[in-house]
Amino acid sequence: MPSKHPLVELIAGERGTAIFLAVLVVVCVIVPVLHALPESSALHLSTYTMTLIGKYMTYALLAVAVDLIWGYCGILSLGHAAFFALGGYAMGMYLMRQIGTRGVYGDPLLPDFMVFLNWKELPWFWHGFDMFWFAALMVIVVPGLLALGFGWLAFRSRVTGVYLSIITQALTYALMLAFFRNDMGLGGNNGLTDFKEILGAPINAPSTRVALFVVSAAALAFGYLACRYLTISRAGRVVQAIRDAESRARFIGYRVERYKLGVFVFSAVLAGIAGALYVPQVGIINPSEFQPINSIEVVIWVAVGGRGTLYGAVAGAVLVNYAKSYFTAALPEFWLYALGAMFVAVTLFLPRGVVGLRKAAPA
Amino acid sequence: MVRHVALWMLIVALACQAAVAADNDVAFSDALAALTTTNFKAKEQAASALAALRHPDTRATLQALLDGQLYYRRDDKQVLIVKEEAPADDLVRISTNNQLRKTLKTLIAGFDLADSSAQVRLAAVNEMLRALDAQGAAALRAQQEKETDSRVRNSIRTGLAIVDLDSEDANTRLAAVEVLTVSLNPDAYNGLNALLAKREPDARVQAAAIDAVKRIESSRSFYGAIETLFFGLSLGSVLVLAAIGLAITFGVMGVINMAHGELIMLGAYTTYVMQLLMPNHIGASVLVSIPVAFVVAGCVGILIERGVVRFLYGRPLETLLATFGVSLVLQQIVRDVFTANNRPVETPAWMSGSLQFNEALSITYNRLYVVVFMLIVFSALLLVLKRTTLGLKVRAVAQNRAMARAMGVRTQWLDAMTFGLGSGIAGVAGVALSQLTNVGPNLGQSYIIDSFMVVVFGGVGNLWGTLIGGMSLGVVNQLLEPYAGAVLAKIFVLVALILFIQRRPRGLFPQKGRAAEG
Amino acid sequence: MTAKLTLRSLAQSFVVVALFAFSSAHAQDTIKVGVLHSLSGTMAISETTLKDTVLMLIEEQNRKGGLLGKKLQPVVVDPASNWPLFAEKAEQLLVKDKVAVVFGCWTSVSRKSVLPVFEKNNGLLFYPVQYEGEESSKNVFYTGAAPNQQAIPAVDYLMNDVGVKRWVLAGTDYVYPRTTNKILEAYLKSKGVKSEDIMINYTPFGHSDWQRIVADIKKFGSAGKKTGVVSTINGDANVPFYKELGNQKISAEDIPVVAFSVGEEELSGIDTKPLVGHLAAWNYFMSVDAPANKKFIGEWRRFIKNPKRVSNDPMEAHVIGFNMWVKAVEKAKTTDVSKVTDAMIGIEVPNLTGGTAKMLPNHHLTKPVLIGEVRADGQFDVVWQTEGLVPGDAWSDFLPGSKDIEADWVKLKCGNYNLKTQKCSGQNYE
Amino acid sequence: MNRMLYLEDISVSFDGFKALNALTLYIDAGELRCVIGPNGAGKTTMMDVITGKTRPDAGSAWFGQTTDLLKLTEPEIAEAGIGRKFQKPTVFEQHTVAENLQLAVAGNKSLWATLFAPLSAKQRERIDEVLETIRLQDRRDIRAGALSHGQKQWLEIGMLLAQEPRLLLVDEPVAGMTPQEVERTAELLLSLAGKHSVMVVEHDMDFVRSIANKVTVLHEGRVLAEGTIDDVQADPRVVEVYLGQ
Repeated sequence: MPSKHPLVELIAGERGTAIFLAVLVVVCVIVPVLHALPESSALHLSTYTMTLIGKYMTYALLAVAVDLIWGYCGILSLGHAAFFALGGYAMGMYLMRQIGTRGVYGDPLLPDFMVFLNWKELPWFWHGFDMFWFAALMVIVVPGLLALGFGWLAFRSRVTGVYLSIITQALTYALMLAFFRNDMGLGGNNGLTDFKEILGAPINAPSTRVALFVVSAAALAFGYLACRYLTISRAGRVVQAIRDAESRARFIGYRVERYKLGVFVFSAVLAGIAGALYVPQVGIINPSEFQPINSIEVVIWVAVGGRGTLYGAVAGAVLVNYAKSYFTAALPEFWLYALGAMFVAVTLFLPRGVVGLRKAAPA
Repeated sequence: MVRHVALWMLIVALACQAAVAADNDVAFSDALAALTTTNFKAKEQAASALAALRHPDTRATLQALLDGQLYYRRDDKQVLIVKEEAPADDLVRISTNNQLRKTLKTLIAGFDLADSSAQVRLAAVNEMLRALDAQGAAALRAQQEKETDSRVRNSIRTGLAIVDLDSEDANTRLAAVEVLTVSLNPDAYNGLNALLAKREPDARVQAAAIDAVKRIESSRSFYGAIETLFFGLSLGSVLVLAAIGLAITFGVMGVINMAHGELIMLGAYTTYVMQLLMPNHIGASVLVSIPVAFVVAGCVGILIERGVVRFLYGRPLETLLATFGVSLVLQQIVRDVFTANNRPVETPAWMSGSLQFNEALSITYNRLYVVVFMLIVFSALLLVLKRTTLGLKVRAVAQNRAMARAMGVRTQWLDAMTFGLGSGIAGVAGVALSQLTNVGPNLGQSYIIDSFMVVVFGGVGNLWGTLIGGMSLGVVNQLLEPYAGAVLAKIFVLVALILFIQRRPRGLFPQKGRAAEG
Repeated sequence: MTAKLTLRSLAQSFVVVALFAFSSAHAQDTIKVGVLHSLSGTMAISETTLKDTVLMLIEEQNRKGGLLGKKLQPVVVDPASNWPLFAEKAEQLLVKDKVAVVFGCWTSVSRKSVLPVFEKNNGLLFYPVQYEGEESSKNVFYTGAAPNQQAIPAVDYLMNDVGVKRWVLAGTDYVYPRTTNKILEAYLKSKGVKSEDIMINYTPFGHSDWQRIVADIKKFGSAGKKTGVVSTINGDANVPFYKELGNQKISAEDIPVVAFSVGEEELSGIDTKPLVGHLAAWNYFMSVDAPANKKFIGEWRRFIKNPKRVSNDPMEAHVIGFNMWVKAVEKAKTTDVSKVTDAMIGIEVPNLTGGTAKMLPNHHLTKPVLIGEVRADGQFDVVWQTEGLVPGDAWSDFLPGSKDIEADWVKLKCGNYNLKTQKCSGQNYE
Repeated sequence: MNRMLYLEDISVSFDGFKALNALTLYIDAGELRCVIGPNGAGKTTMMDVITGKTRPDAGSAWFGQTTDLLKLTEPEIAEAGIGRKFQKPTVFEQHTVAENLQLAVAGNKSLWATLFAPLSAKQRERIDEVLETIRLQDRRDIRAGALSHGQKQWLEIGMLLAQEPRLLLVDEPVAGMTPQEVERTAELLLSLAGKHSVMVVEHDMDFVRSIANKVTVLHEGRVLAEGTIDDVQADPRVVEVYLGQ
């Protein structure tokens, strides 16, 4: 292995990764092309479908983030949707500010929901979000900081296992309650919606959608490779060592807390980016994204796909979401049974997920 | 039809009596006819007119109107009292609205003042005090003279004192103020404030009134504090009830059962089903539900343990996911069987209403019972764990699995039993919750996070911790609520909890020995 | 029996799937009607009923020979109470299935979420639920009540007929109660109510511990003035709220509670004894004694195969909306959205309470406003109703932000025309 | 004389039970010390105290003249130069033998370093060396989980070596080993002494005899006797204790 050039190792060192990257590249090329075809053409791909795929990509990125923290570091976070949503809100606030005078009340500064709750001026935390670079920065900083603060407290006092899972869940639950409050100044239950422009381009225009799609794909690729690099680096081995025998790793001289914190924060940031790309494509961000069940669903994507293998996470995200949108259309009553069964079946019979089916599974 | 008590006939009969009575009857029948209007104001006047006539049948008529048993025939506007459920089509019910019902009650109370039973008289007086007008006051003064029962006399006294506050004569006012000094009746308080507002000329009255207001306020705030405390305790008991089952499955066995909330939900639905089975004994049905719910939830719990959990011992995170899946399935099953709508669970008479200590402090029965119920469940559980062999074994296994097995404890069977016990308790909690909140498919979800918080806060594997943890959370929440509002209070509590757990990962009362750590 | 229910709903969904397949072949001789209501998730409770209502209306219309000689064909999707999914499914209906019209949404947030989609693809949406107003889109017809068709008349009733002097505005913390209460607060003040006589309180969704708040209301109400509660409390939170009211001995005679979100459907899930005498304000009550209503209830119960099933206000809104759309299409002789929307204005159809609903230039309806008192059997006694019909007002006259805004799709061709600046802001459809 | 480890009046108690009772013990530089004693004598607890896993209720623990162990966390202690081998072999089963050693090998163990800096040539050499000494060269790329019990023991000792600690704490190194392996281990430990200080906890008396020049007997959390194996075995109290159990 060390013989190979690190870059080669990074991209082609593993069959799954190679396949995933190949598929991603192909999709990233084919989809816009098909979309460019005239409506009449049989092969034409509607903006709707493309946006759908784009959405799945953001989910996939979120799944990768969760897999990194759970599959490799053994920390089961039941609050990752919170970071996703925070990233989304940061982006949403930018898009809100871009509406400018085109809001229904034509107020140059205040978003509509503030006007009809007759707020007089913009809350302090809304300042700066009219600039894209600032918003983009916040997409990374806000989830990152939260993860840093939370993780620092948690890991330092060695809160582990289910305790950690439960308080991460409490965290996202608390955030949900907070964001539901209209007094938060973030649109309450309605959240942020009715966006018009992103970077001057009309948000619903097909060209913009193509751009968003490509960016999502790029982000997914970047995030994936970053995680992949981390996992095959020495740090990655340390992290997995921590997962398998935490105290041993300590006695060898590793500052376990810092490793955990580092990975946790990075994973949170990835989730935030995913959220930021998700919002302009679906056109709304609201507190229900914080629901504990969302976070748990992400975990099940990873479990279904196969934890501890990044491409498994991607596969899981796409698979489960496709199944979901199929079932909710065909027989809604059936969906929860399917989802529930998935949880049980995967944990009992498929501990290594669907990708685990293929490879010869060493214990 | 024949079985209807037709007032009209009555009235005709009465008409053959003395002439004096006769024109009274005529007036009465006119007033009756006036009731058949659709205008509620007009009806009120008609009712008052009826009452003024003091006709022997007035009370019955007013009562019937109040109970919605007064009808009139479409064709001839003949007014009848109809006691049966679904009367014939040609009958139109004389509808009432809130104001009319209120007036009726006051009018009827006017009659009841003369009643032989002191209980009825007291009720009547209090009814009249709700809206006391000049003639009502007069009636009460008259009653006060001949009233024998002390309680009745007292409440008349208070009522009249409130009226007397507006009297011309300073001495009367002073007397009134003195009477009211000890009263917690809100009207008394308002009256006194009003008195002070329109700057009382007489210095003595002024002083007395100020003093009275002070005293009332102090005692009010005192009872207010008690009230808040009780609110906290009752909320706490709900939390404890919801969490105590977890204290067993999670605390003792170290199993994360995300379906715990759904087991509570099953308990609540059991109550609903029991009420369907015995619709005429709502009170009893609730009591019966307790053991039934225990068995139902317990069995489901055992199924979960045998079917899923037992394959995952030592893998808490997987258990968490699997049981979460189970919870989804349980919810959907309930949706399919009972539909997604909430189910109406009736509250038995003995559980509704409130226990009135005085006019400033009353405690609602259902909350009171929940507190008591929680204590019973808790001590019962404690007994089981401390006194029975099952409990002994459970604790043994919790302390040291391998050793216990070596000592010949059938851990397999024991795990199932323990899990069943925890689940059963959850079911019992469900019965209690069905009396407080919605019985619907989402019932469980709304409690699961709180429950875990309580257990972790209290200290895993420690029942007392759960009790104290839940109670203190409840009280803190209620103390915060007036200032922060319901939502913020909850958020504060959650954040505080998160921080606390990070300070003391083992909770309030850390468990000794092998702890349920993932 | 409940088991049957599921089987049927399963069957229905199969039918829907079948129809999907079917449609592709016979697309040309059918008119597709989109149904965008949550069939799963938290909102399923309320929205499934509306889905069934639309399916029933379509069935009847087809029995009458369809529309423009074509059969109507429902396209049902499930946005699963998930707001982003609403937007996605809406786009699916408009872009992929190319439906002529969509009946759907319940919550404001779902409507807000789909709004851009409808405006971008020039779709047509009928929104059947009472809402906070402050909106008038070219592509949406609001068949539910605007605040001035529910909240304000209710307050008038309490003020004039009941003599309420002190007001509690209690609501769940989301946009509808917030806006409604803002409007009511302004309205009450304009009527000379002092701010110390108004108590405003917000609680989260599904709030269950009401002891403190109810106790506060009781205290607030014991100040010697007649007190009334205007409740915009949503769905699940209502049961524990009314239970607590009952237990703390707050009777409707002392402190009446008038609710805007509690209808027959909701009451069917509540033990109504503690509620008796409390009020609700709607534009329709199942108990209204009108031939049209009798007929509708009969058909509804036959369709849903449940002789006890109740009807409610949003259902009536869909009935009105559907009939209006049918009329408009017949008038325009096409289902082309722009033509139909033009034809819609001024269309009149009978409502179920014996009156007539007229579509106004601001895409809102004229409605009667009824106040009902809850009966022990879960139905309402109508105790008051407006003389004549109240025209829906998209932009409240009591909010500073929207005082000067006017919606008129005939003269102004704008949903939010600012009379001061003479500008039509927002809603740009390029 | 230069001492390596100072334990003075260390007391630890769990729920009332005194695991260590004013234990005082010194280790010299380059010494190989065996610690014996019946179960519950406090051997493992002592190691926990030294490595920072358990904080004593009283007493002081110094490593060299300057480092106060009670102020440091496990990783810091490890960095300071104390390595530990557990009673039950704990290697990273999912990793290969080589990776296990790479994890252990001395060097900068901060997140940044491991993330971006590759192993230095020196470290690679060191790893090969260790593989040599523990005779697992041919196994370098198989998963540690697949090793035999004895091999795991060695791998763990190997990791200890790779760490290049000044003081090695070795808990029951030969438990479950074949005689040859035992012999081999004895050689290994002996070869270590001198360069490093070594503290071995062991039950197997023969093994102790084969390596130790100085033995400490723990009993009920305190030092019962100290000296050469023969003195100790002659000591009546020790006999009493061992016969007693």
